[in-house]
Amino acid sequence: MIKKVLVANRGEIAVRVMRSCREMGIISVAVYSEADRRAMHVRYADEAYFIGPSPSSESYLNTDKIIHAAKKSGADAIHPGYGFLSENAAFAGRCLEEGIVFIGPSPEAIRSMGDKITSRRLMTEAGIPVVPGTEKINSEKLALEKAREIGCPVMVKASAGGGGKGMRLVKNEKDIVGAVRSARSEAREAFGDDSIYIEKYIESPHHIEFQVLGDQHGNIIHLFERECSVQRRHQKIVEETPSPVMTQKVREEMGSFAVAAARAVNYAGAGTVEFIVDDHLNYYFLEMNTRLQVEHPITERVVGVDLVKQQIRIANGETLDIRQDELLQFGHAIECRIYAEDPEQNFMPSPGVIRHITEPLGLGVRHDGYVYEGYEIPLFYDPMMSKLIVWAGTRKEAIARLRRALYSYKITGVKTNIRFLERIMECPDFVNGQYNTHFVDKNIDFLLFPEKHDEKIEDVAIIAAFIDYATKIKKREDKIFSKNGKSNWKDCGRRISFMRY
Amino acid sequence: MIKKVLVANRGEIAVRVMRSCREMGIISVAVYSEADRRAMHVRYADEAYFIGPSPSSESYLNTDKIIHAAKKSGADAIHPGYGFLSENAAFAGRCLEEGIVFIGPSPEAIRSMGDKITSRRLMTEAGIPVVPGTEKINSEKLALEKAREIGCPVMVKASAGGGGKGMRLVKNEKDIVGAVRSARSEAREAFGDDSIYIEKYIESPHHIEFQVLGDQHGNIIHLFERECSVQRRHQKIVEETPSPVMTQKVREEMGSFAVAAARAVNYAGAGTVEFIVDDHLNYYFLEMNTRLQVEHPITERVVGVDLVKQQIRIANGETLDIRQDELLQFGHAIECRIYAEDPEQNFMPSPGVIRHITEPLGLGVRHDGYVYEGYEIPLFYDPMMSKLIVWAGTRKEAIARLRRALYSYKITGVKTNIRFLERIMECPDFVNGQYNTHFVDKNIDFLLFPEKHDEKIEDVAIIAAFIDYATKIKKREDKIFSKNGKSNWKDCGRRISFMRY
Amino acid sequence: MEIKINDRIAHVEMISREEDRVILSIDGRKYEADIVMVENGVYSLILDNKSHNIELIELENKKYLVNTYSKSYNIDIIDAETKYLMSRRKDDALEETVISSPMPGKVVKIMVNEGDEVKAGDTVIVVSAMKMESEYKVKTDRTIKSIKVREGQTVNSHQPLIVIE
Amino acid sequence: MEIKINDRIAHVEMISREEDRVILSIDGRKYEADIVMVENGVYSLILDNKSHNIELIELENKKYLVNTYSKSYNIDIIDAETKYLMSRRKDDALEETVISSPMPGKVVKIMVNEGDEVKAGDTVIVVSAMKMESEYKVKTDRTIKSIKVREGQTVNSHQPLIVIE
Repeated sequence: MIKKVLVANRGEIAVRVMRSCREMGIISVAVYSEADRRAMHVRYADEAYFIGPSPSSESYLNTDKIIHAAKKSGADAIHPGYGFLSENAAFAGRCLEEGIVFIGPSPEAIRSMGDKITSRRLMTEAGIPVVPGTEKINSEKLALEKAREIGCPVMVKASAGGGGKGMRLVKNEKDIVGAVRSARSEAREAFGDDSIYIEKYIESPHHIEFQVLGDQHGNIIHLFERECSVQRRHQKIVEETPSPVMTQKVREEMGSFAVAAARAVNYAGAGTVEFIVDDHLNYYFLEMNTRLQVEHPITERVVGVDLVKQQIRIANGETLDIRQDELLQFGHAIECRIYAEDPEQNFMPSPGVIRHITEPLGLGVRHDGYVYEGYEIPLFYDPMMSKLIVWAGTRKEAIARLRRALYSYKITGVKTNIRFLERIMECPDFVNGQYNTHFVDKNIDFLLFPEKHDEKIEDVAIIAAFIDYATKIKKREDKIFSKNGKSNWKDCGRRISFMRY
Repeated sequence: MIKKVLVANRGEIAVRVMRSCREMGIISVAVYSEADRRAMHVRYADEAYFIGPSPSSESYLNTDKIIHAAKKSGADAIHPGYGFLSENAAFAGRCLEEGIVFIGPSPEAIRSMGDKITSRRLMTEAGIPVVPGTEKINSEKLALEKAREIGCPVMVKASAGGGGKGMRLVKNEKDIVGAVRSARSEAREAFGDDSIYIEKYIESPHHIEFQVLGDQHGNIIHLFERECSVQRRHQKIVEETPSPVMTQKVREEMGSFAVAAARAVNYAGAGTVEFIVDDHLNYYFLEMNTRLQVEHPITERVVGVDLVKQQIRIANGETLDIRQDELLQFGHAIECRIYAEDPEQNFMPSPGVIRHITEPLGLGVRHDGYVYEGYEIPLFYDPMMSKLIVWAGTRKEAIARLRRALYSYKITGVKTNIRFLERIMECPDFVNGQYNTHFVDKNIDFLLFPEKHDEKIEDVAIIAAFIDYATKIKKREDKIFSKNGKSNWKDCGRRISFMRY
Repeated sequence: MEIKINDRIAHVEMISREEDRVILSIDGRKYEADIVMVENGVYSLILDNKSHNIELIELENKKYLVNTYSKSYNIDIIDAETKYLMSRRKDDALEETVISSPMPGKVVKIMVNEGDEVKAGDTVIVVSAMKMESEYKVKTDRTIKSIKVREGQTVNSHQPLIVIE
Repeated sequence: MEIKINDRIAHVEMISREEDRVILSIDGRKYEADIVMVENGVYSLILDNKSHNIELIELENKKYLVNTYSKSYNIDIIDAETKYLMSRRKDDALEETVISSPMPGKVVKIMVNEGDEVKAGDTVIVVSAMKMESEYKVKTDRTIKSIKVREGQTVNSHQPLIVIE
């Protein structure tokens, strides 16, 4: 039985994991870098171990230091959170060797799913649909043949590629040869390797993922989908469940495939099977994340399951205590991620000291954060400060609730994307559930330039600043007064107070 | 359609009502007394109207001032919250006369249920079990007869009574005449009226209540029970749903009676039917609260319904959009009330300025509060600061979660009952679900004196105080130093920082 | 130096301090701690790799209310200055006593007049706050020296209400 | 007195102030407001019975960042002293320019040397913060006067990185 868990992470996820540990009576151990002495996970944990300088490579990514802290603290298990070492097969293997439970799947499962080509092959073998595409191609003739087979539009991609180099979108068959030729030439130039491959181009892609849980005894279930298509620069910012485009039939199909995907790698733990889905609900396996996702709370809320506790129970060797047919989606949940960033400056991160926070509270609101007043967000890590998760009986009510929560959520000292998120909740495409991964780009003008010039509100701002200034001036004057023993401010105050009735 | 709601209340409930208004796109109007200019409900509302001096009688209970504010603001409805004017039939009637929607039941329903004798008669007529008892009795012979009929133990109570005067518990029939005699004499002395009545004494009473909703078209449903037996001085402090003693059969019976009770007064709105229940699940109607209860959130959480929105919809004349057979209790919810009070000083209220708050967050936690850092809790009103509501799949997990939430809930500046609540969650009688309204008295030693003397923790406290003191002394010295231009503190700091690796 | 915590007097010595790292001894036990103020009045203390959060409220100079997770403590710093003042004050002790309320409230009733002689257990004043009335009694036979407030008056916590001798 | 809000200059006069009740005029419009500081830097303002919450961050003396519900404003108080200073400063303006980063970060690359002549649009320095790199460019043809930082160095927000002329 796991009695003490070292959380090899920081920020909101470290705190979130420790909360579940506390509920289970498990002692939590934090590790922290130089920059994180004051971080909330260090304060929240039962124990805390310093592991090195601020850059992640010298602390949170340093396997030796983390294993050393685990040994020193007597932790019998390590929870990796998300990011950092969470999908590092070597680290998972190292834990095994050291006799420490890694709260996650086996190194083999991580390795198989971590490699695009292996996972694609495994999925194809398991009968799970993947994005139609080819292996490496070196002939224009073969390319044309394959493109016909797949059907346009297709993407021509450089095998060695990256950063959009050697990539061509082909909408008509007749353009395929020219595209292959120029892609190869560009790839040769850029990477010294002109092999390319062809993949079906999904025009209006949705990013929809399924949560799965598998135990060590071969039981695997899925906990339905999450719609994660609201992204900027491939970074999810709003997620919801159920997906507004999903049907019950497709949900069941995709759920079965998600379970099959996990089964193909003997998956034990919590994982997420990501699909790319087009407007006609054709879906293709994209990848599997072999860890907890940032957006796991919306599933927790709608399904009523604590995923971290499930992870720990599974790591303990326990049998899953939930059956697939017991699960249901109850109501609707939306999460949005609060970043320290400036949407008006191309989402540039805005680190700094948190001056003041007003957290949204009340019915249907969950808030998973880690910053506090006086805390300085370090430069070294992700600028996400918190996640706001709301639940309501219906999607419409959930959107209204999220707007209400965002309205009363204030963080000063750093710039945030809170207003940007509010605009998403007001955006007709989102409200109508008609969006895909192009949502942010398509609606960027709506999302970024909401305000009409409102002189009345400007005047309100002016009044506040003016009064603050005037009060300071007055205080300075009073100080001089009172030194001369001539202040009659108090008497005056009393008189006025009296006059109010 | 209601477009603007004046909330005739303060504190957490005012803010809670306004939150639902905001989600519905309804403008909220706050009213405030002299003491409440800085209160959260004034800050949260869209509009705010000053209504008078701090004592409730001159502000929140002053019908004229509230009606005047409603007229001036153009509010088309008034939500009374709980307490204050919420069960004042005359106020509800006045709203009607003024053409303002009162968000609550009719004046007649309030009046009928507000009067013990009327409501008892109405319930008896409707076939709802009430605590067996008598009308006024003036003869010892009749008293003996009736006591035999009801069966001991019984309570002899003075008709004009109050404060325990003229009250006698009779365990054996043979003591009845003596008890009646002395009760009458005491009643004559105290109230100048020696009439008494006899009621069955419920030995181990549970306080269990049912939430009901009725619309203006005769549809009435119940939303299951709340167990409210954890009380001190007849003040509920912890509530949970489902009740740990309830069975499905009794739940259905009591639910039907609750609906019948509401139907007996043509109830429209949200209301609560309170029952007294003995250890054998015999239950008796106690009273009906014709308003929202403090503890309504646990029902909201388990049933998934926003009760304030339902109140507003009903007041709008809409038909209930929930059918009885659609409702289910999903998981388990517990609420506890956070008071500014000192449990070790007989729960004496502890008003003052809030210095620092750390709110509990995360999975399954709802926090409905209204105080903030720098806020001074006024002397004039209830010392309840907030309500902490947790949900989990099971009762056991909910208790663990509440302990976790209370653990990280910190309020300084005033004394609070947080540690006391934690002890309740650790108390075997509560954990086993074996408690009734005697719980606090029975377990007071356990609840109040938890700590062993722990010198190690004392030393930790000493270190913190000592370092704070030493830092201040050092700063004072540095100031003197730096005035002489001799400080080399910074260089020293740098050197040490460097040496840490 | 001495630090009073509730009824215990602890002897405390700073052995070394380098930034957040302090070494000190309390009643002969040596502690090596890492302590930082993380929020206004809130310290994070790591001691033997255990993480503690401690909240400090300075009631007055050198007097603290200290909240650890499980308990509140009243702590007095007894440095040389305090000791000196304490020794001087000894003579004045017990000469007169002040009745005050631990919390702000409103004076409901004053049961005595100046010059009255009261018996042990007699209630001298009733103060209400937040829906609750508290009666303040004398513990021994005393004489009412002066009454500092009037009925209906709002009073602060620890404000002198009645002086007895 | 004048108050600059973004690009607008507003004329503000206090007409009266009694405790929290103020009457003032802004560009000739008269406002009667009830304003109190409820939290450190947070004001509650009731104006024509509308409730506003305004957060103020004093960036430097007489310069505020003001957050209303919907928008952030930069506000400068232009009192007599400021005016005087502004008039004196005018002559010095535009003589040299400092490139700085609006947020703290790490210098990734410096693309120029002191004395270099750079063209409009040229990148002179790259700074990274929180997983993102930002390139800083010159807007017109300029000469690099001095380089204040080195590659790999951690820099604060608004710290001068490169001075151009």
